[in-house]
Amino acid sequence: MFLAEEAGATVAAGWFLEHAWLIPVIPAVSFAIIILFGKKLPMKGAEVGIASMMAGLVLATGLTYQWIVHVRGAAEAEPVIKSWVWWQSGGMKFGLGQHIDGLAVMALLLVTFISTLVQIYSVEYVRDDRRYTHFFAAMTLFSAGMLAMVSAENMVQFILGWEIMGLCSFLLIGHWWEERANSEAALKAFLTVRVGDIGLLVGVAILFGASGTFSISGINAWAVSGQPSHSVLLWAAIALFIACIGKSGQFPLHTWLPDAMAGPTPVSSLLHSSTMVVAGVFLVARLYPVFHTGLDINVAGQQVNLIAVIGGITILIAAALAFVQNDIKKVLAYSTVSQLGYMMMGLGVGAWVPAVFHIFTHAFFKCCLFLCAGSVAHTGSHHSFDMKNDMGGLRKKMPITFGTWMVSTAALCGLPLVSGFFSKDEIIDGAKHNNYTVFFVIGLIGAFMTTAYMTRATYLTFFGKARGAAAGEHAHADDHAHAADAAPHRVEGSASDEAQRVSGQSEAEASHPRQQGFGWATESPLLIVGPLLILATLAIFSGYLNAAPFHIEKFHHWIESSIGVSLPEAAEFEWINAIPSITLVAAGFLVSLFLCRAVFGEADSKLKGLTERSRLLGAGHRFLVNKYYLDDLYEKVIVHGVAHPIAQAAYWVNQHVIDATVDAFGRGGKRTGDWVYKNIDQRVVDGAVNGTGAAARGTGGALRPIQSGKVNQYGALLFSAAAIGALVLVIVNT
Amino acid sequence: MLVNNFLLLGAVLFCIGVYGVIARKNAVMVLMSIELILNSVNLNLLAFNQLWAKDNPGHVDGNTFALYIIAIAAAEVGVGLAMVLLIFRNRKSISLDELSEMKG
Amino acid sequence: MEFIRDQNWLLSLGTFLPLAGVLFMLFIPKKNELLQKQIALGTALATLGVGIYTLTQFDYGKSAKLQFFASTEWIPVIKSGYTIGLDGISLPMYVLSMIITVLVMIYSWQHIPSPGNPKAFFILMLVLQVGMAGTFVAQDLILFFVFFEIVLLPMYFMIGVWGGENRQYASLKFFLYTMFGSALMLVAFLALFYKTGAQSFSIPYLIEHGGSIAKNTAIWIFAGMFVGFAVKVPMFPFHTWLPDAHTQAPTAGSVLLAAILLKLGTYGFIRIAIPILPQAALKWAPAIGILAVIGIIYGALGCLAQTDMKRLIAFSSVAHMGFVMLGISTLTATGINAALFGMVAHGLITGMLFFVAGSVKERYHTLEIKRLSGMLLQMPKMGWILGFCAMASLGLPGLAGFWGEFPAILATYSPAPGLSVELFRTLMVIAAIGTVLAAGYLLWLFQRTAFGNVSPEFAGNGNGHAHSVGAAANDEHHGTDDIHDVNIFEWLAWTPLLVAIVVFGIYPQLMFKVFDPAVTEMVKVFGK
Amino acid sequence: MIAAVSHLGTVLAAGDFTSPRVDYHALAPEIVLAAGICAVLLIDLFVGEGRRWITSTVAGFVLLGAVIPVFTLGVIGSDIRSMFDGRYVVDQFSLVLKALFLLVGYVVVLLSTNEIEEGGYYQGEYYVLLLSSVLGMVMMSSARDLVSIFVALEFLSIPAYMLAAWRKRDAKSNEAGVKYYLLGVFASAIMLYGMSLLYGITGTTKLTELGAKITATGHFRGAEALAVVFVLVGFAFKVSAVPFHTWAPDTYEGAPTPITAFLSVASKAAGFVALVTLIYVAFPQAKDVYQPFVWVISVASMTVGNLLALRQTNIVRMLAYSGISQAGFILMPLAVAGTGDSAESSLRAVVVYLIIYAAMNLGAFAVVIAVSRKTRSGEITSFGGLFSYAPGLGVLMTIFMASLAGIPPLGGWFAKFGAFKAVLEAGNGWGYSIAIIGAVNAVIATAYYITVMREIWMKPVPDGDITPIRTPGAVQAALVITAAATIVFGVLPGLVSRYGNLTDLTGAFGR
Repeated sequence: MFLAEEAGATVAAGWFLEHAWLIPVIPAVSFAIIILFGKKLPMKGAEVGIASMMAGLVLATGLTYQWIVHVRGAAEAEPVIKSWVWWQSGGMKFGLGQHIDGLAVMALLLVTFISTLVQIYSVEYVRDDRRYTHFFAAMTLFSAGMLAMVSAENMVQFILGWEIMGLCSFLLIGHWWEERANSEAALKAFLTVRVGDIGLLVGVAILFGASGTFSISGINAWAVSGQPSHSVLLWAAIALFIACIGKSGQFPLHTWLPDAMAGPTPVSSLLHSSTMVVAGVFLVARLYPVFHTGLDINVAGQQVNLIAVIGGITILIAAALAFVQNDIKKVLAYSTVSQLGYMMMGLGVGAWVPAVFHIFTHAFFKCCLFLCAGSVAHTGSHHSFDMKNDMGGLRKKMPITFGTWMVSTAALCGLPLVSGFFSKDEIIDGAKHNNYTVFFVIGLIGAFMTTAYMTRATYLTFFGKARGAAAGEHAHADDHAHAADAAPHRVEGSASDEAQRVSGQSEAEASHPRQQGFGWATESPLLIVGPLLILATLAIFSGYLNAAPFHIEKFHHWIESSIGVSLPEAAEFEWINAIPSITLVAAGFLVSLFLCRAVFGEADSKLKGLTERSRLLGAGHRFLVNKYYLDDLYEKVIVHGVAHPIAQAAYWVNQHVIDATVDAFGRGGKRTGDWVYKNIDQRVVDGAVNGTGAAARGTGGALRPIQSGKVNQYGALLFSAAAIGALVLVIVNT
Repeated sequence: MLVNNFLLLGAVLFCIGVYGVIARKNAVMVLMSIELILNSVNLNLLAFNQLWAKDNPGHVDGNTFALYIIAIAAAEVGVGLAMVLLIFRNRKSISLDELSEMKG
Repeated sequence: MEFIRDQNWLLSLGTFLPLAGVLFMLFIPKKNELLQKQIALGTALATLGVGIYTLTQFDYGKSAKLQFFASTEWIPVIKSGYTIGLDGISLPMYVLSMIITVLVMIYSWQHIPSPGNPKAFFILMLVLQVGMAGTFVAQDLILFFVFFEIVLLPMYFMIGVWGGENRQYASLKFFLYTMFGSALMLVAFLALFYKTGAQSFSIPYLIEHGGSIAKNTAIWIFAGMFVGFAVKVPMFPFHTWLPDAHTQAPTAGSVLLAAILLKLGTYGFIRIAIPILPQAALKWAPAIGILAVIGIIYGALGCLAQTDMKRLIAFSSVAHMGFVMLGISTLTATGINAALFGMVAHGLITGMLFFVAGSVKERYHTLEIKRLSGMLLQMPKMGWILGFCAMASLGLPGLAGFWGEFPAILATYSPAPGLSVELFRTLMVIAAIGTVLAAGYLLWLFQRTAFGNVSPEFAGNGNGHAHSVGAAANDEHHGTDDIHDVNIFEWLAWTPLLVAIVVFGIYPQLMFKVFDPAVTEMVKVFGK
Repeated sequence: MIAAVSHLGTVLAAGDFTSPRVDYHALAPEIVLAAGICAVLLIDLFVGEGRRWITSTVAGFVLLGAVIPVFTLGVIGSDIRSMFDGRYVVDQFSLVLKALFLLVGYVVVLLSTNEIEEGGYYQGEYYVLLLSSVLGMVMMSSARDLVSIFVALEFLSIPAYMLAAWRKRDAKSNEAGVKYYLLGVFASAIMLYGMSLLYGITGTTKLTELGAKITATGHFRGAEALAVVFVLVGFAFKVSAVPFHTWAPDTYEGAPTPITAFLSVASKAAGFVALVTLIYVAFPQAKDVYQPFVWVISVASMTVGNLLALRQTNIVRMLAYSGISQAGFILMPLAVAGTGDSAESSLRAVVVYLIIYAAMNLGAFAVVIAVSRKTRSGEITSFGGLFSYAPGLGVLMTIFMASLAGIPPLGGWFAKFGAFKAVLEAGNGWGYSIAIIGAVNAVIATAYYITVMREIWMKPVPDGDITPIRTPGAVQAALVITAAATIVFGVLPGLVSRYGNLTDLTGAFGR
C-alpha cells in the first residue's frame, strides 16, 4: 500500500466503521472491470455493477448498525476518521481517507441502497441498448464518486468525488448522444455545474489558505473556534454556496436540471433526483459550521440569509414551473428542484436535522416517482413522456405502478403520516420556530403548490381517457419514441438512432399483444415493479425514524453529532402548528383536482381553453410555459418587437445575469473569443510581429540607392564619410 | 616657417585630386587625380622630413617613405592603365558611368 | 552546494547517444527506409534505456542535490565549463523527453507526412532529442544556451518541410521569434556573468553569488531572461508563433513541441531565472502572474474562436502554460511544484491530443470541427480516447491535468511573502474561471466531433475494420475507405501516455516526491 | 680617380653602416612564398599547355610548405622575434594570422583549380598573383611600421585588383576589377595622406614610437585626429565597413567566385590585422578618436549590411552584404578596445571571429561554386530543392548558413558570443548600446540566411532537373576542411579560443 497512514487519532470502533473506505473503492474497481471486460461478460457488465452495489449496501448496512451502537455507546459520538497521505508538496499534505459520522453513514446507506435498486431496474429498462455496458460502467463510476465524496475525509477528496459525479452526469445525460439535443443538454449540465465549481475551487482554496488544512473535521473545528476572521468565513461560505447552487440546481443555476431529463429515466431517478443533486445540500450540511458562522445563521434578529433566500426562491419558481409541463419527467424534475429548495431553506433557517432528514426521505419517494414515470413510459406510453398526448387512464392497466406512484406522491406532498410530512413540516416548523417568518410562509405556499401540480400530473397520467400511445395509436407514438429521451427539445432523430432504439421497442410490443381499439399498455415486468414496491414502502415508513408527532427522534440522535454547531432546540411538535400546512395541502389537492377535471376531463366545462380566452391567465400561463423566459426571452422579445423599457431591462437581466451562465459559454464566450482572436490576436499582436519584418525589408529597399553602381559616387561617399568623420572627431576632441 | 607652405601646397593638391576622383568620368583622368593625391603625400613627407631632420641629421624616414610611395605608385598606375585598356577593348569606352552594370 | 559525482558518465551518455544513431544513419543509403527507421528507433530505445537506468540510479533521498554531476573544462577563455547534473527538478523532464521521442518515432513509423524521406525525418528527431535532453541536464549557462538553441533548427525543418499548407511562414515565424528571445537571453547571461565578478557561468556558482548583484541591475537582467524564456513558453503576448507552428507542424512535430519544447521555457524560469535572481523574481512575479492569467483567459477565448481542431488544441496550450506560469509566479514550493507537475501533465495530455488530431486528420483529411461528427460511431476507440484526453485536459480530478491546476490555484491564494496578496487572490479567482472556459471549449470540441451522427460526407463505411494506412495523405481525396479505428502503431505509441495520465492522476506523489525536495530547497530564499 | 676611390673609401670608413641582423627562421614563411612564386612562374614557362594544372598543385604545396615554419615557430615558443629595429615583428599574434592566411590561400587554391582550368585562363599567372597577394598578407601580420604596413597593403591589393578582373572577356569582371582598383587606390591614397600627417606630427613611422608620441601633450591637435581617421579609413575600406563598403557587392559579384571568396575572407582579415595593429600599438592614446569612429562604422555595417542583404536575390551579392554585416560584428569589440580591461578580450574576440568567419564563409562559397557548376546561376532560387537531389551539399550549406547566423553548436555562435562578451565587459554605455544593437541585428541576419535554407529544404527544384551534382575532388576537400572547422570550432570553442588567447601579445607589440 503506497499510502502511508497518517498518525491520526482514530477511535477504536467496529470493523465496518474502520473499513468504511472500502465502500467507494469497490465500485471504483468494478468500474474498471466493466470498462475493460464488460462486453465479454454474460450480462454485459450489469452483474458486476449490481454486485458491487450490493456489496456496498451490505457494508453500508453493517456500518449503519455499528454506528448506531457507536452512538449509543458514546454520549458525544466521535466521528471515525482515517487518513492516508496521498501526496505532499511543499510541506502541505494531501490525504485520502474517511470521515465517518452520522451524516456520512446516512448518505452511504442511501446511495448504496438507491443505486442497487436503480441498477436492477435498469437491467430491464435499458435492455438491448447499444451502449448497455457503457451505461452500467458510468452508473457504477458515479456511485464510486458519490460514495467517495460523502465519506470524504478532506476537501480534496470531496472535490474528487464531486467532479467525477459531474463527469458521469455528462456521460449519462448524453447517453443517447446521436441526437444533438441530448449532447447539448449534457454539455449544458456539465458547464452550468462547472460554473458553480469555480466557487468550490476558490472556496476550498480560501479555507485551506486560512485554516491550513483540508480535513473536514479540522475545518469545522476551526470555523467554530472563533479565531478565523468573519470576513474569511463569509467569503468562503459564499464561494462554496455558489458551488451548491450549481450542483443542487438552485435558482438561478437551476436551468440545467430539467434539460438533464434527456438522460435515460434510471439516470434521472438516481443522479438527478435522489443522490447527485443533493450533493450541494450535502456540502452545506457537511461544512455547516462554516456557513452557520459565515452567514450568521440563527443570529438573533436575522430575517434572511443567502442560503434561505436562494432556497426559498427556488421552492416557488420551480413549483410554479411544474404546473405547465406536459412532460411527466419535467414535472418531477421541477418538483425535485423545489424540494432541494426546501432542503436549502431548512439549512438556511437552522433546521439542520429536518433538512438532512428530508434528503433521506425525499430520496426514496422521488426516486420511486421517477421510476414510476419510467415504468409508464416503458410499457404504458410507448417510450413517450408526454402526459397530455400519450397518457391517461393508465391506473387500470398498470395497477402496481399506479399504487406506488400514489404513495410516493402522498409522501412528496407531505400528507400526514407518510415520510414527506415528517421531514418537510419539520423544516417549515423550524423556519417559524427560528423566526424566519418569510420562509415559513414560503414553505407553506410551496406545500400548497406541490400538492397542486402533483395532483395535475397524477390526473393526466392515470385518470381520464387514454390518449395517444397509451391508447395504442402506434404511428403517433413512434415519433415520440425518441422525442421522449430527446427532451427538452423535440428534435427529429437520425435514421441510425431510430433504428437502434426501435430494436428496443420491437420486442416490448411483441410481449404485449395489442387489443383492438384500446391501448396495449400493461404492467411492467418484475424487474421494474420490484424496486417500485420497495421504494414505495420506504416512502411511507422511512419517515418514522424521526417522527416528531410520536416523539421518535432516533435519526436525530444518530446524526446530530455531525452538525458541528449548537443550534436552537427544535420546537416541541404540536398538531396545531401542522394544521396550516395540512389544510393547504388538502386545499391544493382539491383545487387542482377540480381544475384538472374541468380542463382535462371529458365533462364539458367553461374552464376549458380558459388560457386561450383570458388574456391575463393566458399571459401567466405563457410566462410559466416559457420558464419565465429564462432560456429564451431573447427570441420572444425580438420576435414581438417589444421595445418596452421594462422588457428591455428584464431581457438584459435575464440574458446577462440569470441565464448568462450557459449563454456566456455558448454564445457570449464564443463571440468574445471570436472577437479577441480576430481583432487582438490576429491583427494587433500578430500584426506587430509581421509588421517589423516588413519594415526591415522596406528600409532595405530604401537603402539600395546607395549602391548606385557609379564609381564616382562611391568615391564621393567614401571621401565625404571620411571627411565628415574626421571633422566631427576633430571638433569633438579639440 | 617654411614647412607650412609645402603643407599648404600638399593640401591643395590633395583637394584637387579628391575633386578629380569624384568629378571626372574618364578613367584615365581619375587615375591622374589619384596620382595627384599621392604626390601631395610625397610633398608632405619630404617637407616633414626636413622638419625633423633639422635637429637630428641623418633622419631620412620621410624620404624613404616617399621613395616607396613613388615606386608602388608606378606599379599601381601600371595595373590601372592595363585595366583601362581592358575595358576599352571590351566596350570601346573608358567612361566610368557606363561601368554600372552591377548595382543595388 | 555539494554534488553527487558518482557515475558522472551517465548523463553524457544519455544525452549524446542519439548522435551515434545519426552517424550510422548518415552512411546508410536513403533507399533503405526500413533499416533507417530501425536504427533510429533502436537508438531512441537505447537512449530511453539509459534514461530508465538513470531513474533507477537516482538517489531520491537526495533529490535536492545535483546527481551524476560532471564538470570539465570546455571553453576556458570564457570560464565556461562542460557542467552537467541532474536533480529532482530536471529528472522528470529529462526522462519524459526520451519517452516522447520513442513514442513519436513509433507513431511516425507509418505516418511520415509528405514529402516522405524518413531518413532526414528521423535524424532530425534524434538531433532534437540531444538538444532537449541536454537542456535539462546542463548546469552551465553557456552549455544550456547551446542546447537550448540546438533544438531550433531540427524543429524548424520539421515544420517547414513536413508541415501543412502554410508551413514556411509558420516555421520562419517560430525560428525568428525564438532567435529574438535567445539573443536577449544571451546578453542577459553575459551581464549576469560580469555582474557576479566574471568568475564562472556555472549555474550553482551563480546561484550562490547571484545575491551580489545590485537590485536594479538584477531586474534588468531578469527582464532579458524573461523575454527569452517567455517566448519559448509561450506567454502572452509572445505566443503568436505557437498556433501557427502547432497547426502547421506534422503530428510528430506538434507532439514534441507541446510535450517538451514549450517546457524549455518554463524550465528555464525554474532552473535559472528564479534561483539566481530571487530578488528580481520577487519584483517580476506580479507581472508574470498577470500575464499568466491573461494567457489563461486569452488562450481559452482563442480556443472558443477556433474552427480547426488542431489550432484549438494549440491555443489550449497557451492557456495551460498560463497555469504553469501562474504557479511559478507565486514563488512558493506549492506553486512551483504545481508548475512542474503541470509541465509534465500538459506534456502527456496535449501531446496525446495532438496525436489524436494527427490521426483524425489522416483519416478524414480535415480538422474542420464543423465537418467532423459522430466519430464515436465510426471510430469508437479513437473517439473515447479523444474524450478521455479532453477530460484530462480540462482538469478532471483523478487524471493528471488536475494536479497541475488545482495546487497552482491553491498556491495563488497565499503567494510568497512580499507579494501582494490581494492581487494574487484576484488572479486566483480569474484562473478558476479559466478552468470553466477550459471545460467549455474542450467539451464543445468533444461534443461536436465525437457525438452526433456521421456527417454524410464521411458516412457509408463500416467502422472498425482496419485498412492499410497511406503514408502521405492527399487532401483532395475525401474517400471514407481509410476511416478506420486506432491501428497497432497508434496503440503502441499512445498506451504509455494514456496509462501515465491515469497513473499520475491517481498517484501524483510519484512525481511530487521527486522534485518537492529540490523545490523546497530552492524557495527557501523567499522564506516560504 | 685615385681621389675618387679614396673618397669612396673614406665614406665607407666614416659611414657607420651595419647590415641588419636577419632572423631567417622568422622570415621563413615569406621566403618560402617568394621562392614558390618564382617556382610557379618558371613552371608556367616550361610546362606545356596541357599540364598547367601542375601550377595549381605546386601553389598548393607552396602554401602548405609555408605553414610548416609557422608551426615550428609557434612550437619553439612565444619569444617575440623582432627585426629591423622592431619594424617587423614575428609574435604569436602574427603567427596565428599567418597560418590563417596561408590556409585560406590553400583552400582558395583548392576552389580555384577546376574553375580556372575549365575557364581557360592563364593558370600560371593566376597562382602567381594569388601567392603574392597571400605573401602581402603574411607580411601585413608582421608589419609594425607605417611603411611596411603600406607596402604590405599594396602588395596584397595590387594582385587582388588583377585577380578581380581575371575573367578578361567578361564585362562584369572588368567592371569589378576597375571599381575595386579605383576605390582601393583612392582609399589608400587617403590613408597615405593620413600617414604623412602622422609622420609629420610624431616624426617617426615606427608604430611603437608613434603610440608613445601621439597626443603626448595629452589633448588632441586637429591634425592628429584627422590623421588617425584618415588612416583608419584606409583599412575600413579593406574590411568593407559601411560607408566604405560600396565596392564590395559589385566586385564580389563580378569577380571569379574563388577570388570573391578570397577577397571576402583573406583581404578582409588582412585589413583587420592592420586595424588591430594600428589600434593597439599606434593609437592606444587616441581611443577618444578611434572608438567612436569604429562604433559608428560597426553599427552602420551591421545594420545597413543586414537590411540590404534582405533584398538580395543573387547569392554572391547576398554573401557580400552578409560579409559587410559580419565585418560590423568583428569591428564591434574594437569599439571598446581602449576602455577598461576589455582590451584583451576585444583582441581575442576579433582574432577568433576572423578564424571562424574564414572557415564558414569559405565553406559557403565552396558550396556556391559546387552548385553553380550545375545550375550555372547565381540566383538564390537556383538552390531550390537542393536537399532533394544533393543532400550532402544541402546539409553543408545549411551548416554554413546556420553558422553565419550564429546558431549553436556551429562556430558562428562562439564568434558572435566573443564579440558580445567583449563589449559587455567594457561595461559602459557604448558597450551596452552596441550589444543591444548587435543582438537585434543578429536576429535580422538570420532572416536572410534562413531564406537560403528554405530554398534548399522547402522549395521545389526550379528546373525539374535533379541530376545529382558531381563535385570535383578539390572542392570536396575544401568543403570537408571548412565544414570540419566550422563544426569543431562550434562544439569545442576551446581549441580556437586557445589560438585566440593572445594575452601575452598585447604586450608583445611593444618590442
